[in-house]
Amino acid sequence: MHPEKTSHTFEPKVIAFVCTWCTYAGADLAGTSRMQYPSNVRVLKFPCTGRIDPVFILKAFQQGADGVLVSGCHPGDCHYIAGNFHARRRFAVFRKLLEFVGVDLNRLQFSWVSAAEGGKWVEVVTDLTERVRAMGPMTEFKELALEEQWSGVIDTPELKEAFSQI
Amino acid sequence: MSRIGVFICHCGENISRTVDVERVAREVGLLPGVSFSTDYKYMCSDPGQNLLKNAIQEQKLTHIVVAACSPRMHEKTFRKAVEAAGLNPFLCEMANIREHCSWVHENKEEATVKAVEIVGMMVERIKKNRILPGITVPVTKRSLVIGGGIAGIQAALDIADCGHEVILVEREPSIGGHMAQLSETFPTLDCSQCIMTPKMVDVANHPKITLHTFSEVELVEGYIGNFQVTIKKKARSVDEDKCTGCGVCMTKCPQKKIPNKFDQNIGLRTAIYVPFPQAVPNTPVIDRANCTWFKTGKCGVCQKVCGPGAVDFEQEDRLIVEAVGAIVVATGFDLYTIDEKPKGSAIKGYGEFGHGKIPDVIDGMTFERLASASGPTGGKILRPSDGKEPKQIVFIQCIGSRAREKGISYCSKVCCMYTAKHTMLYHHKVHDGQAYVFFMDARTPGKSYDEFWRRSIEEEEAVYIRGMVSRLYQKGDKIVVMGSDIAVGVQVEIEADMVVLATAIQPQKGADTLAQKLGISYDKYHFYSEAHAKLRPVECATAGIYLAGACQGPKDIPETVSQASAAAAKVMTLFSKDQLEREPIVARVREAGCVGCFACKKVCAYGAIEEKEIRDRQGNLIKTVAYVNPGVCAGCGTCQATCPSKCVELDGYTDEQIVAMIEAL
Amino acid sequence: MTQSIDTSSYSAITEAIQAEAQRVLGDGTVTAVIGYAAARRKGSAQPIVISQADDAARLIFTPACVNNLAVYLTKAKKEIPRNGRIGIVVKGCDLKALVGLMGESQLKRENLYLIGIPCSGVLASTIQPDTELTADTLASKCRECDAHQPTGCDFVPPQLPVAPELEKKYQAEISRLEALTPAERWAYWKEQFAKCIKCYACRQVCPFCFCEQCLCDRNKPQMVETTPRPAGNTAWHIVRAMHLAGRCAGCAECERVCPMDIPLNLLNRKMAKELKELFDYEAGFEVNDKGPLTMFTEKDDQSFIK
Amino acid sequence: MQKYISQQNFTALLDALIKQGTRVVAPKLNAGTVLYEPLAAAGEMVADQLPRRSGKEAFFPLCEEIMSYEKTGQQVALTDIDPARFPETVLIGVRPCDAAAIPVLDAVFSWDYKDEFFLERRRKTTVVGLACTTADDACFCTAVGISPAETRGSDLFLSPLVGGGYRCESYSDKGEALINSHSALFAEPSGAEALPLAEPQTEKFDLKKVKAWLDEHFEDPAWDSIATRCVGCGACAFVCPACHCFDIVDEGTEKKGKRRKSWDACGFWKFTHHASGHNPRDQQPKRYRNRIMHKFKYYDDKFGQTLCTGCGRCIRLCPVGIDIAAIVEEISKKEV
Repeated sequence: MHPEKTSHTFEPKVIAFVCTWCTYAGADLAGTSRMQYPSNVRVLKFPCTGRIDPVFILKAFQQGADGVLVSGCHPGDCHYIAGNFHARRRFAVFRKLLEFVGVDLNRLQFSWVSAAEGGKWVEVVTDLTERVRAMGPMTEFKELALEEQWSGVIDTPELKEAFSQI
Repeated sequence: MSRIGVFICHCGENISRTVDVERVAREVGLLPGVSFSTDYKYMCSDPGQNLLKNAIQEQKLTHIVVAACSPRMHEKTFRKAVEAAGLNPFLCEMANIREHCSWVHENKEEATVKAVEIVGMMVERIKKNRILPGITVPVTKRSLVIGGGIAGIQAALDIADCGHEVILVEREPSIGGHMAQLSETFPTLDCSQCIMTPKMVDVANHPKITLHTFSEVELVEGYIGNFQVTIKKKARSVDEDKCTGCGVCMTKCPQKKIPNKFDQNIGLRTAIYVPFPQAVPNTPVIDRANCTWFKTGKCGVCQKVCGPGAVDFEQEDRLIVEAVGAIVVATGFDLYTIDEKPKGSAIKGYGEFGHGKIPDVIDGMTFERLASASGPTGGKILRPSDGKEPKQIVFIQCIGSRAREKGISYCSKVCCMYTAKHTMLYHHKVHDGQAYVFFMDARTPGKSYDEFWRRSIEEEEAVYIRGMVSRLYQKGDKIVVMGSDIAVGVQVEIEADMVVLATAIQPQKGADTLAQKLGISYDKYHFYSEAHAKLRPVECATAGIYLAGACQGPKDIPETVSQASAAAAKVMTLFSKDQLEREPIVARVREAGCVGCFACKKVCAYGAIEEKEIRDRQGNLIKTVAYVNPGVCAGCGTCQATCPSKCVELDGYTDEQIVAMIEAL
Repeated sequence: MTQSIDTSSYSAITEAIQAEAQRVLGDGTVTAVIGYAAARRKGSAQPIVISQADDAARLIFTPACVNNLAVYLTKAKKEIPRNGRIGIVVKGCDLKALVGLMGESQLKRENLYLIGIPCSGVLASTIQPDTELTADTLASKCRECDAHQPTGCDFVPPQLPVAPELEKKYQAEISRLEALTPAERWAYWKEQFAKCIKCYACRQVCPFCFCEQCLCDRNKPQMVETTPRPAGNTAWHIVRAMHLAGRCAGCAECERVCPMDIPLNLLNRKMAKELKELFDYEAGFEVNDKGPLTMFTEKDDQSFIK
Repeated sequence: MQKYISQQNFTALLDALIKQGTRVVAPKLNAGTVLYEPLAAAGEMVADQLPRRSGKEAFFPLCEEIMSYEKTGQQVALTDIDPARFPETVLIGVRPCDAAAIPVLDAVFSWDYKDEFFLERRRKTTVVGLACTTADDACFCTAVGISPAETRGSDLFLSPLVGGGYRCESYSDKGEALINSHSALFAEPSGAEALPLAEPQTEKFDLKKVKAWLDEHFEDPAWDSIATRCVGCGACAFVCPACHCFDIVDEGTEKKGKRRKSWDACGFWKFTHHASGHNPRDQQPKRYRNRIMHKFKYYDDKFGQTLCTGCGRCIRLCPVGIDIAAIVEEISKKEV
């Protein structure tokens, strides 16, 4: 018997950028082992975390992601020698930038998940999904996306009405 | 306009149990660009693949998405099928709705919605997929081996025996390396030279091997299959072609008291010399720093006595260029110098053990020369100070090795075994002598190794004391060694006649400089880094360059020989085809936009990025841009994420493809 | 009472620059000198490229000489002739950009003749150039300048810069923002970015925005929306700050030229601060083979990674 | 019609307009910068500073949506923006240099294609000009034939008076209608003296002579010396009251998105970049030449007007100190 599925009012969108050699394989292992985790995550496969451009994270938030996960090989395990080391520096800096412009870093998770860590994949994905669910929708970028620049101001009643019509 | 075909696999019931595959097929069929969608029980089966192939033909499909298991499982299967139906294999992608969906979710509605989205993402992605033609790189079937020790010799012989030309470069006047210096070898006590010299002669006589001794690699250009190597042949002052190796010059040379490096400086040689009698080639070299002719302009005895007229004082360094397809690096090791702090090194010396100050404190390699039948003492163990036979001898292990506070944290791996061997050799030669060994642990993994070590204690009467030496000083003609025996918990003091230090193994001096020439990476000790510690232990990250022996890390002879043969096998694999074929997932530079900041080059771990000059028709330089060598690129894409203007793109993972997926969400 | 900044040495510096420019143009050391010249409005200055020794007399240095002229040596400015060695008048802050450009294969030291300025500071804004230099009108970057006296130049006038100790506005503002909640910071930047009109003045004056084609000008794929709306503006400024991380040496030209007064250099300085804390890296002091984001160490911080 | 309105009643007028649902756009402090923006209350108006951007955006916004699209299956749904829904607006406190640019824009947005986005806003907006009492040395309206009391482009014009309040003069039906709609707040003109007008320092240009030179000197070494230092940003065009180039882009995904119109600038490298990769204006001086040519020749050729009202914004805000007044003055001194 499966436990009763809890129903939620808010189902967050979680996007995971993962490397193909470790984390993608780890997620495959979670599947092969029939582990269960929330269905909110959508996985994008990259050859290496070194390929993951910070702009993708930004783009994901802009496209409505409520949480973003970036995951790759443990240090020293990179299939491409050092891609994850470069990624580690890049994201150490990028997350500080996002934090400074006001993104709550609880929505952005980084992890090392190896091909053997199906369980860790489940844990990371579940934690992030539940944390983001508790935080509620990521409204910041979505609001921006809805705003039109119109004579410099965006919140006049007329415009609000115009938006609702559009 | 793309005509995308989507195929949803049931995987028996593995997918269809939790994903409503028919609904997925129906819903993705409505996506813009999708002109055909269907579901099938087993897509990977022959009927499934035929369904795919027929649909491509009948529906004139241009792009294929197979929603099934993980691409790690069947991507190759479906790409092959697509190729068989006449499409470029890279116009097929898999959507993983099994491992990432049906197997990890129980709720059918949720799993189905997720499956639709996963397929939707791949549909958007594949619209941006491009035809990727396969990449071929021509291969020059000649190989360079750097280093003429046992590793280089073994690799060279294996490759040459397979029929490929080998250029073997050795820095010293003779090949042989450290193995030629050894007396006998563990665990069988074979005479090192007896097993080594035949191989050296094989090298010299092999029709496929070109030997350059007293030579160094000056410059390496090119890439896998296509290297150009510039080799500097240092001036030997003796014409190799004319010299017959008769040795008259050496007997007549008036400079006879030059310490011989081969004998760890305890034996002497002449200014015109071969390092040891069995040297290959048997052509002497003039040590210009010590030669009277070169110092004063007078003498010239060797030239006068040389019948063939081979002595040539005017000879100069020469550069030769060789084209090779693969490089085996086998530069070996050096011993940790304990009496001085190496320049520019963070590694601290071991002043407290008196090496360099107390003449009868020697290192293990010196002991090898003393024990060697062809050594300076003719195989007798005699003290360097007074030539007396030591009756009490102390061996101290882990000098340098495993000493984090001194800067080396690794284990040198061979010292436990060679010290055990030394105690045996000592006991064989000095029957009334007593050997003591201070050690931390005895590390003896290896076939017949532990038995060998035990024999040194049980049959050859070596006394092993577990503990480190705290102080060591000269007292009269004795050396007082003070240490602790932690097994018993007492202080030990031994008045020894001789002390032998098992000094750590380090990479050859200049290993870093050579690595920079080759474009390979090295660790903080300057040991060369293999591409993968477990799965690619003999390959460098830089394609076409392979590692053999102790240049990669401390190794004993059997391991070194194994790795050398493995490296040779890798070279032969590369040489087995005329063209190297590569998956076309490589980076490409959009030269029009490249501004030449070379951030890509800085992050490329493979040295795949080169600088390329763009010139106009008159030959004026317009700009210098990055160029990705497709033969070398491994396809990680770190360059693209680093390029600020995204002018380098990784085929198969372009920004367009990835953004299309993000936007599909 | 606002503290005035002593700029009495600037006229002597002007004379020294003129003499040196005349010399190096006259003897053929350089083919051109990039410097500042007076313009029509009272007290104003503008960049100028001169190639005749006689024109050296046009060069000046005043508190209105705000521009970082390094931008003219980048590949983005194809209009400046590139034959032979070029002389350039540089303040210490501008020099840092040149150092960075050398590290990024954009410039070679031997092709430059650096005329350094012992600079006590310049105006925050030249909307009204004829303004006395005081602690109030001084550019914020000058308040926390660590390069009043440029080093490694080919010529520097002998005058010594004065550098009064002033409150560090950028540091204070960064600390203030850091102390806010993410939502408050978002609100702050949202208001600021909403003002952006995508005139790209910040990009065009930046010595490090030398890309032939900016990522944000590309449309396949469109990484950043180009219209001046809150969404595209925010994305643009995040991307800009990220691309300059580890490269920007804080000349603050982006902020000075912003017609909408967006405190852009705050973002760059925040990044510089993080790079200093994370990797002990400071841009602009020496020509580095690799910047902090094109290298790594195995021991880099990963406390943020699960 | 000439009237007087006290400062107090002026505030009351704005509040009344806002209350009745009219969009009142006036100089207002926005995150530290004065811009023409819709007011939420009369007190927000900042009358004594020239706004950083011009008043043109009341009719020609920085960016606006003109259409949206959505694909479902094989269907594509297109939705147009209906200009009829643009709100009634009073643009108030407009400087003469900004107001004078409005008729200039009228010409270009209605000569061939009738741009309903511009024209509908124009129809629904009453422009209330405000005489200028201060000028800096970047101001040069008088040099291009406009005065600090220029009423061209204004439906109603305010002149600040010594001792407070404004003299109001209407120049159109819209201006009159505004007075009539709140007539109780206006009084008959008093004898109070107007505050002295600003006095820009630049001498009047001989625009005919300038054009004559431009007619003959498309190729001229002067362009290099003028604009080699131009860095190619759009600041000058974006703060200009008369520049009116725009770009149209589709933003969004393949499935769903919007078509938007936003300001463009001839200083940008991309402005004339062809799809082929060729760029006829391949160097910055050529792009800057276009700016001068358009303002003082092409626009004159087509519409008989000068595309510059001398507000001086581009001079103040140019990152590299390019001074259009100095350039035109220099050209006017050249031999034709």
